[in-house]
Amino acid sequence: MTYKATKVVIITEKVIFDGVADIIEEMGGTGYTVVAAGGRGSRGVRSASGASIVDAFRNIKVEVIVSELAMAEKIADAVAERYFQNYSGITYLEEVDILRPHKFHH
Amino acid sequence: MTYKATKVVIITEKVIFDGVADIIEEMGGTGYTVVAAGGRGSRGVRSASGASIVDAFRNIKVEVIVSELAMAEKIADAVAERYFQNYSGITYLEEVDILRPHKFHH
Amino acid sequence: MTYKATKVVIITEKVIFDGVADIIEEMGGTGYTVVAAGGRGSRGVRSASGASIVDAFRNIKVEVIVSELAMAEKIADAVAERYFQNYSGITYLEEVDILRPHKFHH
Amino acid sequence: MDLVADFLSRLVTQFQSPALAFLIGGMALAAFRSQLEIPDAIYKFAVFMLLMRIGIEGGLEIRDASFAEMLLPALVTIALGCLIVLLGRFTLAYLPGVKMEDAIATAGLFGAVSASTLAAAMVILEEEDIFYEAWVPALYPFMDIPALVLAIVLANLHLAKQDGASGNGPKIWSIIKDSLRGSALSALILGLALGLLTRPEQVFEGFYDPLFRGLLSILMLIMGMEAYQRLNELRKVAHWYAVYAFAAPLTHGLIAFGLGYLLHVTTGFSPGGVVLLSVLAGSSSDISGPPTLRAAIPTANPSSYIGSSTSIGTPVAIAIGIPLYLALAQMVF
Amino acid sequence: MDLVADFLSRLVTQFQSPALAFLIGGMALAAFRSQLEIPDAIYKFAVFMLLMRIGIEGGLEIRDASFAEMLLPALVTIALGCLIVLLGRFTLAYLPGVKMEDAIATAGLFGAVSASTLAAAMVILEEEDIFYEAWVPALYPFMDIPALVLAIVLANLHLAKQDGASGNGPKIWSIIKDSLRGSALSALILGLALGLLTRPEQVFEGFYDPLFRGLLSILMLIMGMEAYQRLNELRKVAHWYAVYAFAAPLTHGLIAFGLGYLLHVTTGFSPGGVVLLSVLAGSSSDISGPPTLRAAIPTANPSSYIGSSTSIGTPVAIAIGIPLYLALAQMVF
Amino acid sequence: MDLVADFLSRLVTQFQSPALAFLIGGMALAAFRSQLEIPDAIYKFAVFMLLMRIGIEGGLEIRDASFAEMLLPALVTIALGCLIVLLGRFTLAYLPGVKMEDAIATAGLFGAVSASTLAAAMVILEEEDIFYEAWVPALYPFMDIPALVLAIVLANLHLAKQDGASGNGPKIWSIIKDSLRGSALSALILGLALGLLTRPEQVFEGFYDPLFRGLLSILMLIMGMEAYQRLNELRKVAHWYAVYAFAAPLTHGLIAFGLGYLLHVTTGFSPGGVVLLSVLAGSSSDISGPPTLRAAIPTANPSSYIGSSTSIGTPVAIAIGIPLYLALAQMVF
Ligand SMILES: Nc1ncnc2c1ncn2[C@@H]1O[C@H](COP(=O)(O)O)[C@@H](O)[C@H]1O
Ligand SMILES: Nc1ncnc2c1ncn2[C@@H]1O[C@H](COP(=O)(O)O)[C@@H](O)[C@H]1O
Ligand SMILES: Nc1ncnc2c1ncn2[C@@H]1O[C@H](COP(=O)(O)O)[C@@H](O)[C@H]1O
Ligand code: NA
Ligand code: NA
Ligand code: NA
Repeated sequence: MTYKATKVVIITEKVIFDGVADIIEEMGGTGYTVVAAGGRGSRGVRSASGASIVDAFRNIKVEVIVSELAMAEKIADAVAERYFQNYSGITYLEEVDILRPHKFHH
Repeated sequence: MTYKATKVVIITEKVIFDGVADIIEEMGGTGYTVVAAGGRGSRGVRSASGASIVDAFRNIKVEVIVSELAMAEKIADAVAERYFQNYSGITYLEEVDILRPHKFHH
Repeated sequence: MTYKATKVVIITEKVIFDGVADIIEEMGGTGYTVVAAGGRGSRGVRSASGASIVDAFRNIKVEVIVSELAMAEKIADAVAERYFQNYSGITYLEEVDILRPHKFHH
Repeated sequence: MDLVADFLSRLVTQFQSPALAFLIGGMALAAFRSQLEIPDAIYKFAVFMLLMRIGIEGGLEIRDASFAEMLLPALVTIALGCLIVLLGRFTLAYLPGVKMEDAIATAGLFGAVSASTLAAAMVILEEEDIFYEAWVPALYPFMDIPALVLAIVLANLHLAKQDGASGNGPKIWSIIKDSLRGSALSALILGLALGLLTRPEQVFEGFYDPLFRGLLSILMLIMGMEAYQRLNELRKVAHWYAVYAFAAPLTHGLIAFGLGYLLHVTTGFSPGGVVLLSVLAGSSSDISGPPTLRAAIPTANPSSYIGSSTSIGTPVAIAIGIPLYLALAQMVF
Repeated sequence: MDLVADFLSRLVTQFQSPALAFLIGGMALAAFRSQLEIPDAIYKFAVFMLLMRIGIEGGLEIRDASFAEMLLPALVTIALGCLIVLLGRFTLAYLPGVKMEDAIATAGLFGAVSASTLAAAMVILEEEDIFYEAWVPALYPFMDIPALVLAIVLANLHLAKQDGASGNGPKIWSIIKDSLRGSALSALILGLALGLLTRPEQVFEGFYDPLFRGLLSILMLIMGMEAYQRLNELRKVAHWYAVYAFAAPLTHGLIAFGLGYLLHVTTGFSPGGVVLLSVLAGSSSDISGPPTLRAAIPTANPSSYIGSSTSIGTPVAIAIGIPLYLALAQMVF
Repeated sequence: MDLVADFLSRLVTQFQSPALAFLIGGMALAAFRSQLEIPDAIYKFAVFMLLMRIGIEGGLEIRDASFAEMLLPALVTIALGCLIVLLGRFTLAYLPGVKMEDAIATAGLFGAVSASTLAAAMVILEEEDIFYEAWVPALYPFMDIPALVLAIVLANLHLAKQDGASGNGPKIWSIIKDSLRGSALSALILGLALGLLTRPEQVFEGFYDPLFRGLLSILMLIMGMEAYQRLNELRKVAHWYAVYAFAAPLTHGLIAFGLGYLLHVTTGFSPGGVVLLSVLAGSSSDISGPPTLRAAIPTANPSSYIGSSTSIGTPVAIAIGIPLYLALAQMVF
């Protein structure tokens, strides 16, 4: 038996990670997972390896699973609004099936 | 031409990786992909960088693509049942479209 | 308000990353995200950590968000065709919801 | 009261010694929420280098030592590892709010050994020109393995009894193998074997030995940062863990001092050796102990044992334990 | 024309000096698109070691120095940090195609200090046997923090005015705290504290000091690779950045030289100290400056300030600045 | 039978020499499934340091050597690289179960050079006080590049013929550029350039040289672990690879010894130089060879060439090859 939930994915600069985590918490997310990433977008290449003098500019990919679509959209919107004018980043949603819905409620 | 398949995602402590890989194999998964991750959940923050004396407690994110939903659920259930009472972790499923279905059969 | 888009996922050997990035660009992708990965598939285990003399053989996971399914399929097919006879790798598609569609057009 | 005065004056000097100073420096950085990060690769490499240095020197020395001379100390070391676990099993475990498995795992960790605490003591002994048999640090696994094995066995016995199941019991040999395979013991034993069987003198003197102190200072810094950061894990568990974590290192060290003293009287075990034996007993494992326990006693809460050991146990073992045993040695020898 | 001749001959020798040679080697590798990669962990560790080395030696020295002796140089250093930012604010910012915030951030970065440039100068002074007060490198934060703080304050004032909002202004104390928490200043201050309060002589002489030159050579290599790779970021912004990035290090260095000369005349500040003060002023931050500015002036375009500093500022500060101040010192002292 | 006795006695001593001891230690750890891990950053850094050390010393030496003196040995080295590939192409490729591309790629890897094998031989020669021209190790690229280029060209010719297509042939210059851009040759050439054109003596003597032996010991450990772990890749391919991997290093080394002996007689090439030339020929590439081949001969199965080289080729080249050439040198010179 599985339940529908939504995964919010945020790919952005490492330097604003704390702010993103705060937004997730404020909006009611129960947790998140983060991995180191590199990438290319409208604002140039960001490598994921090798010594870089400005490591803090590398990307992270944050994933948050929430049980309600509305909360997912709120998180994605809040991050985009607060940061994406000045920092590079993208955000999108995916539908997922969870097994233990209580883990994603407060 | 694409075919529907299911991706099982397991985010859990690095220390039980071998056990998770065994379950995947037993249940018939043809392969998996694993990335290093950090995160926050009901059991506290796990950082993904910097020297940590207990590196083995960091997270991994394992993804398994299987062609049948039933096998996906079996893998997710088996991992949750064997480990998630004592180890922190979550698991969820996603629908994906694959191009070469034979890769995910035995 | 969200819009449907497609995520192409390519998991393959690090050594062909540049070629994969070229294909993405040629086919019209506006960006990509890449993370380091390990895994097991039909061609054996690839570890994601520890000193390995042949680091270049480790995996990467590349994700590309495109607004049109057709382009997604073209990217996946092109990578598979050019590389997957000789290099190990898999590719699949996922449906995602994006918030700012203009980011994924040229 | 000479002992107290001597201990206090040592304590003051000790706070200026690099080992402790870096430990405190690390705590201060973490308390101030500094973003300084020692990369994980450097941490792992430093641990490897320390254990290789201890192992190679031990191996070189054992070559010349008579095994007979080492036999009794080794037996005492094994006994100490077991005794510490049993002590914890029959004290900590009965305190209010403490779960049996958590107590056993914690005692196992305090029975096991910390390579960096040991290295810090070695450096201090060398600074003070106090002789010790160079094979003493190589007694490490003789305390580490029995303590971890006994803790895991006891925890499993307890769980089996609780479940009412007879169980097939934990496989002792497989626990020992897992311990030996851990990165810490592997490096130590590799070093021992190289020292014992090959001629690594040049690479030892030109590389492993000269980098020892420096890498130790970096490890101490990391231990300090970890100690502070894990303090709040300790807040999540019963207060008794803090009490145990403070008292246990000193108690264990003093017991070991007593036994070491007997060895001294009977076999001529050196005073420096007695101090190191006390340090082995007083230290608690920080590298390979935690993952071994996490895998083998999954129901035990890691916050309890890692919090106790890293946040309080190790700082106490270094900052109070080492000067205490030195002062004692000064007095009794 | 003695100065010119001396400077040119120094310039030639300098190109053979390891610091500059590795810098140029790094640029050549990047230009040739070499796949050589120095792992990030090694880079971070090398930076940590450099700053610890500078800090510990500074701390050991301050212990013996009179604070009075350091007071005036410290004040001059603070003044220099602020002056550099104001200079940039009132020149660069008014050039065509330059946005005010970008200009202020760039000036902030050039006011701040580069540990590797400083270390390169220290090595060269030691090679040439030129004395300097060992606490001079420890003036680092006295220039770094004021420059960054002032730049952030000015940028916020500008933005507040632009928005028409009164704003509640940037919190100066929190900017200072963030600076101090950054990995570079944390390591420097940790080293200072250890040198000042403890006895780290042995670990300093056996580890931090002997590895200094070697790790510096590796940092220089990395700086060279980065300088080349970031050149094309500079192409994305107004040409004036390139002009500023070339002229600013030398202008700042010469102003500092003048002030240092006054200190020499009035307080007996050593010629070597004057050179290092010029190097501090002429260098631009490469480690902790950029992320601090990125977080605190989010609207500023990082390509402008990182491109200017890394691609042109640092190479000029090392390759032209250092021999220039040395030649000057030779002439006037 | 002096040779045999000498070789055997050397073999025994060799097993106690640090280089081989660490190699075997690594194998033992992997066989015992130890969890010891040397971080990738340390591995990359150690390789970089080794190649810089070889390069800088080579460069410093070439400065004083006459190019004329080096010309003939360099030509012989190039010839050896090509000869080894051709040998493999016309023996291994015709064995049952062996695919042509796999054979060519394997021969290419055995023609190319292993920095760690070379470094191990250098350390042993220094230990035995055997002189060699310091530019000999810098012959590395003269064997490495021709071997890889020739292998890639031959493989492409073969594939083009198979496809019936005329093809436009592989671009030799682009293969050479890719080789030079690889991390190994980049570091070596950077070192050479620095040694040749600048004054890196101090940083060489204070950093690159003293860390050489120690880092080599760590590389040997890693090579040992890899050798064992990749043995099962070798099980997936034809048995003939194992035969080739065992016989090829010694055959290549002995051919090189012969040619080196001729150089000795005609140009006075030193006996130590002859030994190193044999080691260059006998070694097989472990760092930059594999990815170069993987990219340039995609249809070749990496299990065949990496398995052969890492699991058998390198251990044989170090454990049997080096003492064999030393014993030979003892006999004939
Ligand atoms: N089309 C895309 N597909 C996947 N990832 C993307 C895409 N566009 C941007 N990204 C990621 O988002 C980061 C920031 O993008 P940008 O703000 O466009 O520079 C990039 O560095 C990539 O990691
Ligand atoms: N809501 C969530 N969204 C994404 N990842 C999560 C979430 N909750 C938990 N996780 C991940 O799962 C790990 C274990 O969670 P837990 O067992 O709740 O401590 C965390 O460290 C996160 O990496
Ligand atoms: N069923 C699967 N699920 C997830 N990842 C897979 C799967 N099969 C293969 N992979 C990934 O794709 C890589 C190459 O697969 P292969 O070409 O089958 O060796 C593996 O190393 C894995 O990272
Ligand atoms: Na103990
Ligand atoms: Na400056
Ligand atoms: Na060769």
